[in-house]
Amino acid sequence: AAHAAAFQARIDAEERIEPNDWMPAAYRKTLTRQISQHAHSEIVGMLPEGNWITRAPSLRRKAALLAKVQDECGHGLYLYAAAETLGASREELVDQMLAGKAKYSSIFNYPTLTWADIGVIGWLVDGAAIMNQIPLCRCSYGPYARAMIRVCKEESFHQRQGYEIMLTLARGSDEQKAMAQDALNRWWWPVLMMFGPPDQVSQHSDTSTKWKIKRFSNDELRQKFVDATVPQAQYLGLTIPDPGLKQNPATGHWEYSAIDWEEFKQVLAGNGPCNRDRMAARRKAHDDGAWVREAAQAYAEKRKRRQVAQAAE
Amino acid sequence: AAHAAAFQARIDAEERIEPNDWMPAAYRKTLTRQISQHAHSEIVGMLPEGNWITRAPSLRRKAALLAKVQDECGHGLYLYAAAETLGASREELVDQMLAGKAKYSSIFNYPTLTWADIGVIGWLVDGAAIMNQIPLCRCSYGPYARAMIRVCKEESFHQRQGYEIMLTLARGSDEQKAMAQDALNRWWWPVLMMFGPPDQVSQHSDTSTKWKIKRFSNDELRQKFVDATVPQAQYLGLTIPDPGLKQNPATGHWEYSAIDWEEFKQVLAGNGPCNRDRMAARRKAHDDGAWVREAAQAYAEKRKRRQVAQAAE
Amino acid sequence: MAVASITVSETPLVLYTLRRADDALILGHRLSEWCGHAPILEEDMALANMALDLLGQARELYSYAAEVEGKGNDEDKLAYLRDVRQYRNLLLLEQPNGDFARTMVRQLFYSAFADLYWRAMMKSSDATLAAIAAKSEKESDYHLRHSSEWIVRLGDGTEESHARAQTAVDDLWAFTGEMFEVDAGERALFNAGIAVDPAGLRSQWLDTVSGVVGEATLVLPSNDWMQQGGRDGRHSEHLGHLLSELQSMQRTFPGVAW
Amino acid sequence: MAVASITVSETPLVLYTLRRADDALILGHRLSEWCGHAPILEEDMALANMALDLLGQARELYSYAAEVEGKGNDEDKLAYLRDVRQYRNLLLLEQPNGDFARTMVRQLFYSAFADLYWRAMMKSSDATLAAIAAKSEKESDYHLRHSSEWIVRLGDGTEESHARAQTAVDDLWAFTGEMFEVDAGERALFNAGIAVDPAGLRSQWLDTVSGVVGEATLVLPSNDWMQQGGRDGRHSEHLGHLLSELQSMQRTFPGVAW
Repeated sequence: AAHAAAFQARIDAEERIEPNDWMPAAYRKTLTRQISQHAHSEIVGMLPEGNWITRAPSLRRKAALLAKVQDECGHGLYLYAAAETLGASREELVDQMLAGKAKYSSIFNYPTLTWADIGVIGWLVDGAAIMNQIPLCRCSYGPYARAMIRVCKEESFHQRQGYEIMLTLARGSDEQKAMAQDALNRWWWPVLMMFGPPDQVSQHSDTSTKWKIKRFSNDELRQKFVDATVPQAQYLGLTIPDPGLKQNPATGHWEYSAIDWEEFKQVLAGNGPCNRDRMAARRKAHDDGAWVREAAQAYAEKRKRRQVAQAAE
Repeated sequence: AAHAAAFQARIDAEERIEPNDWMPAAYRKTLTRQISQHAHSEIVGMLPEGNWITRAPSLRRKAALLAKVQDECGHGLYLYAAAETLGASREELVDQMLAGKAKYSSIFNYPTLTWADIGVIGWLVDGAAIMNQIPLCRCSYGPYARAMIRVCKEESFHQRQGYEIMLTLARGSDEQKAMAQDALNRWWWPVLMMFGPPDQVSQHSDTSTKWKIKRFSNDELRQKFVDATVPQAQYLGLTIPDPGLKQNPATGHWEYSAIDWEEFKQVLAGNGPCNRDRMAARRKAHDDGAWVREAAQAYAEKRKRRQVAQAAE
Repeated sequence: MAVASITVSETPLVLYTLRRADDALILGHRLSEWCGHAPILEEDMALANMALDLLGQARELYSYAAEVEGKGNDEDKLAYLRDVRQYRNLLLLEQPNGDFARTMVRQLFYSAFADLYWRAMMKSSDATLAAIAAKSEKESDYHLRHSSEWIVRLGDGTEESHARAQTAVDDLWAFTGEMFEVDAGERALFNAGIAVDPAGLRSQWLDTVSGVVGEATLVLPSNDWMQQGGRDGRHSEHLGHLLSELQSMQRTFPGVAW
Repeated sequence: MAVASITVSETPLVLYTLRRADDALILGHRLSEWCGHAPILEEDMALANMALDLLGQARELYSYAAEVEGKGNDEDKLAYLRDVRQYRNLLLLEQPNGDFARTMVRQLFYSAFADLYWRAMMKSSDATLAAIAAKSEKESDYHLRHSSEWIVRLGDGTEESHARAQTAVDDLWAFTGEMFEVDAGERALFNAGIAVDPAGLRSQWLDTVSGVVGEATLVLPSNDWMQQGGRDGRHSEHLGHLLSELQSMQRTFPGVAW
């Protein structure tokens, strides 16, 4: 109890908690879940964009997309490393995900159907991720906060790249414009859902707020995102697919229509357009790679034995 | 010896030998080898053309190509059935091929690089095959002769289709014409090699001729093919890639330059452009299909046991 | 700047016909991918047969769609010059072949529907569709028998084949609901006697499929969530790759005859 | 009728540069196919790294080829608007990824060559090629080390990994001879000090490769027959499929900026 009070006092004083510091079991558990879900999201998130690497329409875009997806893999690696500081192994966390017991961001259960989806993912999905993640750079847990600083820096580069793809399409041929608008139409609502359920029904938020893991509510972040995005869409000459969208003259906020939370629940429950494909792809990579991992381990052990034998001579 | 003399007398009298008739062991062996090689060729021959089914440039061509490749599979099936009348099982023959112990026609070790290759294969490869096979319709072994009648009928349909593809290309855009000429350039010499080594060095021919399995020499058939093909190429406006090609005013035959038999030997020895790919594709189909064949057999056995059990009730 | 994809004036009848044409082409294309790679030669023949039937249906349906549209399109333009968002096939049919069990389960689910559907469509007031239906029904009947026989063999075969068949059933089940969905445009065609309401075929379809699956000692999933989108061009990621192959020649060499 | 593929005025230097550009693009493309599907996340990173290096090389080489040609082509036209017969890459590099062992053996065979080649090319009298060489050599050195380490791990790992690595060595060996072949046009460039004769690199290449393969407890095949054709556009059937995917967007939407 004294531990707990001292811990909360450090949190309240905006001190960073480090791996070897005492922390409540629930704090450790919450963070392990959140960081590993975040890591899984980065890794599963490689798939929808990876789907266009082989078909990117110019060499410059191809290189940029490949580098971006590689960055996501890197984010996954830092985040697993951050989760490991809490005592969970990467292997165990990955196994949970492959067994369907751990979640990843539902947004990656939507398909990338055209090249414009790559633009929209950079612009909106990364944009929403940054909105969610900037406050995490001040998260009370040190390794997570530091990982997020690095992640956010790269994400904003990706976000600008995505917006630039959209700009090129929006200033391109009629077909390119239509492709951009179509992608926006398909992604808009799923992106708004990325901020999570509305505040009245959101779980975990109370303790996460107390522990300074979470600093803004879902609805606050969502509103911030909409307010930032509407002028960008206007600049592109694209129409946000929400006929009810309007600016409140008093607050300046852009008010949006009701979100279809039933769709969110379904996708979360495994019933999204690509849930099965995403899990199948990750499982296949894991299963097909088993013999490689085994070989690397066998070789490392042989080598160690040989070194021991040599040292004994 | 009396058997042998009677047998040869029947051959000489142009009688057909049937499966239950007495025949010399060497006759049986020669025919089994020839018919099964022919069957293997039909099956491996599905691959180069199959490579373009998913990319055929019109729905009509797609359907025709798929039907053609299906016909080849059918030819393989009749031919294996004909070989089975000689006492060899299809499974055993296929295993020999997959083990690399039985040959198939070397022409299928060349790749199909463009759509024009589909035209050339129909026009020239099927054309050469027909030239080889028409005399086999009068082969002394009944089941083989009857299979060849059916095969030849379908092959000449394929040959006309192939020629019609070439005609369309030859009358098409500059790019199409160039594509047709390029395909002819790449296939011409390998097609001439389909008739086998020159007569001076050809094996098997003596007994095969005596037994009326083979009725014309390799060089005779090759000449016949060249004489038939040159005017067709001229009509298409394509140039046969042999600067030495010229008509002998005395005989009327088209005389062609020396063939590079070293290439033929290499391809036959496994060193052709696609030997590895062809074998890998057939082995993969075989291995991937093992569980299906096992399931079908297991089901058939279960069903039989159940019927026996029911009958016993 | 060259024109990329054609535009299609999707009146209800054009759209209706196009959706069925896309179904036939995409499934036919998938089946044709097996050619030369099937588990036994007899299946190389059978899969090619089914693919040819479906390609034939696609050609007649595209030609009719082009005729009804009357804007100078033809079967090849409709097949080769529409992009992924313009394709209208059922999601079920674009799913990759996977192993032989998956291909056969896909075939069972679709043929059990197509057979009922085309039988009903033989009474269409549209003479062309009725004629296409008569031919297609016969073909679907064979496809249904062939795939049913295989599902029974695989389900009631070995442990491995049973597991593979059950996985295929589980994975593809969510795509079956889309066959019975309709939109307002289609509803108008029912009223005109041109088309039939697939909702009325559902219980019979379920009887057929349950019978086969049961005989195969397999079970249908209890999850009732059904995925949709294909009829409006919201596809899986698989279709784009299929089309980049299917259309590569026409896209690379635009406007020439083959 | 729209123009399909561009034509390239293949002077010796243009052709020479284009061949190396195609090598880099095609191998980079193959490596990029692994993205999201590698055996461990660290390899997702490493394979993407190598792919990015190669794409970077390809872009510089294409740009230089376009500049030397001086006919208004650019890196994207050269990459996206030439057909399979116009591509000039080594056959080795278009071979499908296969399993991880095959990908790494392909990488070893090529990088062991590329590292020597680019080092020699740093002395090219052509300043642009020399500059590209300096950067490419550093990259190839890393690719060689990375693939060598894996070949040793796989060869000297488990029974399964050993067998897979040996199969890959056996299957890809016949494609290695092409790296050392030259034609008359290239020979003229050696004499001008622009290019280097790869034949002179062969024994050193063999030393490197034999060393790695030996340490990996693998053996090099004794079959000396070597396959050729890539430099003249006579490819395997694999390249056409790769290009139909690589080029699908540029072919579908000709002439627009992305």
